[in-house]
Amino acid sequence: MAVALPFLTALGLIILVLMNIVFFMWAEFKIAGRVVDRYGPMETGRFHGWLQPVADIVKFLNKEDIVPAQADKLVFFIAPFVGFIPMVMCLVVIPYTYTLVVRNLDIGAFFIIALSSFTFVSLIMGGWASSNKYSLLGAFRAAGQLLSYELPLGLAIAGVVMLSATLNLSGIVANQTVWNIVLQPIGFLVFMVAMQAELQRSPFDLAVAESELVAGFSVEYSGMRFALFQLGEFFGLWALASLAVILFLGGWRGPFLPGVVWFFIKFYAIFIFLAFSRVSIPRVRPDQLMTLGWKVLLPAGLANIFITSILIVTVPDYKLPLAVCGFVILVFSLIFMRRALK
Amino acid sequence: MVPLSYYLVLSAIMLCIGIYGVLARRNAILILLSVEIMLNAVNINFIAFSRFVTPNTIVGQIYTIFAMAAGAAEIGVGLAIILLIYRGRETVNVDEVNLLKW
Amino acid sequence: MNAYLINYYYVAAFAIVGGLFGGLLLTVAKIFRPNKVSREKLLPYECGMEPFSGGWSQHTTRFYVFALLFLIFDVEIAFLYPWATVFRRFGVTSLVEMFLFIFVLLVGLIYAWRKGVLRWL
Amino acid sequence: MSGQMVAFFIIGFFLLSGALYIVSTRNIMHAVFMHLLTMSFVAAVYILLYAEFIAAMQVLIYAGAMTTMVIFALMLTRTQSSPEGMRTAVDNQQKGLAFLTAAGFLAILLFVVTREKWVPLEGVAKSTGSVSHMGGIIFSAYVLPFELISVLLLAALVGVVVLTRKEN
Repeated sequence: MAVALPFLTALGLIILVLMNIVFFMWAEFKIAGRVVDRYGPMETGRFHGWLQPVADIVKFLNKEDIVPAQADKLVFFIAPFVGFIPMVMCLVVIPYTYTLVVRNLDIGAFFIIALSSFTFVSLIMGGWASSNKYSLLGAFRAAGQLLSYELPLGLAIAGVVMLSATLNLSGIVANQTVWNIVLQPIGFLVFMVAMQAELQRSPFDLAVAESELVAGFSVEYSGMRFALFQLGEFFGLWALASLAVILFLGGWRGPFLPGVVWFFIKFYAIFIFLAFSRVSIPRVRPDQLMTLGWKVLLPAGLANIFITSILIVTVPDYKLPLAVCGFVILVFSLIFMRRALK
Repeated sequence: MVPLSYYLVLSAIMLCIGIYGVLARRNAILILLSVEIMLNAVNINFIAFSRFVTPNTIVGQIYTIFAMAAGAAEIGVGLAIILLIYRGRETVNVDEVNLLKW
Repeated sequence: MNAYLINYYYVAAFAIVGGLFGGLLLTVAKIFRPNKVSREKLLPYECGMEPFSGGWSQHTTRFYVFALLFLIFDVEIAFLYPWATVFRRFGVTSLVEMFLFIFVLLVGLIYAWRKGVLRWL
Repeated sequence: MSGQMVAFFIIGFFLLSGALYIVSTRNIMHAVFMHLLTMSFVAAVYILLYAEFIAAMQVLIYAGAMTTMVIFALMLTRTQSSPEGMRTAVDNQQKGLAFLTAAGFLAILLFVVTREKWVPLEGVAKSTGSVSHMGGIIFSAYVLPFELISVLLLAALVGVVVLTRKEN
């Protein structure tokens, strides 16, 4: 039993997350619909189209799976797995409450950052194996984007790690008497922007851009293989949104309600933010993408580390100055960002 | 518990695979990949010794971190040199780059 | 087994189950989906036109420079995490050490910036 | 056989077959993708050796970043990595000689490794390589190498920018 338990845990957790993902898909349709003043899906399943995601899954299931004749069959087959499996592994470290966590690894946050670096190789594998020059080009642009934004993500996490002096995610939550969003406003902003770019969601989906281009690296992918790529992205969304809650919003901390409820309230707040930003911000241009990543977010992340470390070391009661400093600099950097992205 | 000599044998085999690759390949990028294999064999050795010989000062782990950083610089410059050769001579095969050979 | 090894036993189990789960999805899809291949379907998709000049395209060196910048700052981040967990213990000294490190790398970033490799075309 | 032993043999098998594949395949892109998997299995070996931070670093730097960089470099060359160049040979003519050298070297190494009695210098392990333990050592005893690494990385970056710049 002890030998099989991890496997059962894994299966159970994957299925739970999948059920949530089905809900995400529906909620995203509905939010997007409401924001652009439409209904979203209404027909499938009578009540507000609640069966629409199920219909989508059925569609994925019985869609013909075409592998181009010239494709490298083996790499074509492996690529979605290389994107999917690391994201599943991320589920191990995420603590929902102090006790409700699969395993509490010492390197928690770094574990997720390290595993997410598999994603861009999986994109390149998919794009190259398709033997289609457009998918290769799309894969390159997507990989360039992902690796540009992984750095700000890591720097934002480093700011939080400095406050809590541990990489362990439960430890980070336990140290947050004040939510880190107050102490690390710059870090939070950097994290949220970099997270959307990492997940290739709409202001940053220019490498996929399904409405303009032919879907970037996944041109040749169809049916369930394509769905597996998507699933990897959704599991990544799960991991990174949970990470945002744990690092910046105090994890399961909150009055009255049990911890796990608080966790998911915050989690869905992040999700709704992502869904709103997806439909309300226009897609960035490639040059803006690189400018934002390398010339705004990376220096901002480094500046955040400078300020945080100097204040922690020199000022004994650093919390108030840190919050004030961070907020002031945030306002200035927002003004600068507007200028840089012109 | 796996004894130290097992790890050493593993890394020895890996190192020799790398040596074979370096000697038998003519594509410069594949040679670099073989060098990477050798480098990682060395790193496994460092960490195995750090675990079994000096477990409390973890010197081997620290050395591995520095070796990784140096490896990053190495492969970056190595690939840039290969790109430069390719731009001048339209090849990345080391046996065709024989300007300094007589 | 101690807690450390159990941790990574779980990680391995998640990797295996993730792989099997993906395989299961593909197998289930294989049962349901139609399979009518034709020559046109198996061609690379280039918006309905006949594909030309193979599935290969060359790229600018810009991608490579970005990858190298990423690698270098990745190393920096890997040093940043151990530093972030201990810098209080060493006080100002460790601040100077790390700032020097970051500063040297920032010089590189600024150099690349001035040379125009961070510009997108 | 204990669980660790089983894990070691499984990891070792995949690691060595991955390495063999890299040095023997004719398809460069396959070699690079296999590099990703091999480096991940090296990280698994590190985990067995209680060096979890190094393992994560291995995945981040070797598996993720380096593989991407090698692929980006490969895409700039149009030789054996492109479909039309796939037919030219990737090995030279001295394969037999290379094999002999590697085998001889392996024999020497195995002789040394199996003959030697390895004695622990510090007694039984008390600590594993936790992140803060490691940080404490790097930022007290190894500050100079740490700063030199930054200079090395700077040199690499400047070198690459100079080398890949277009002359115009």
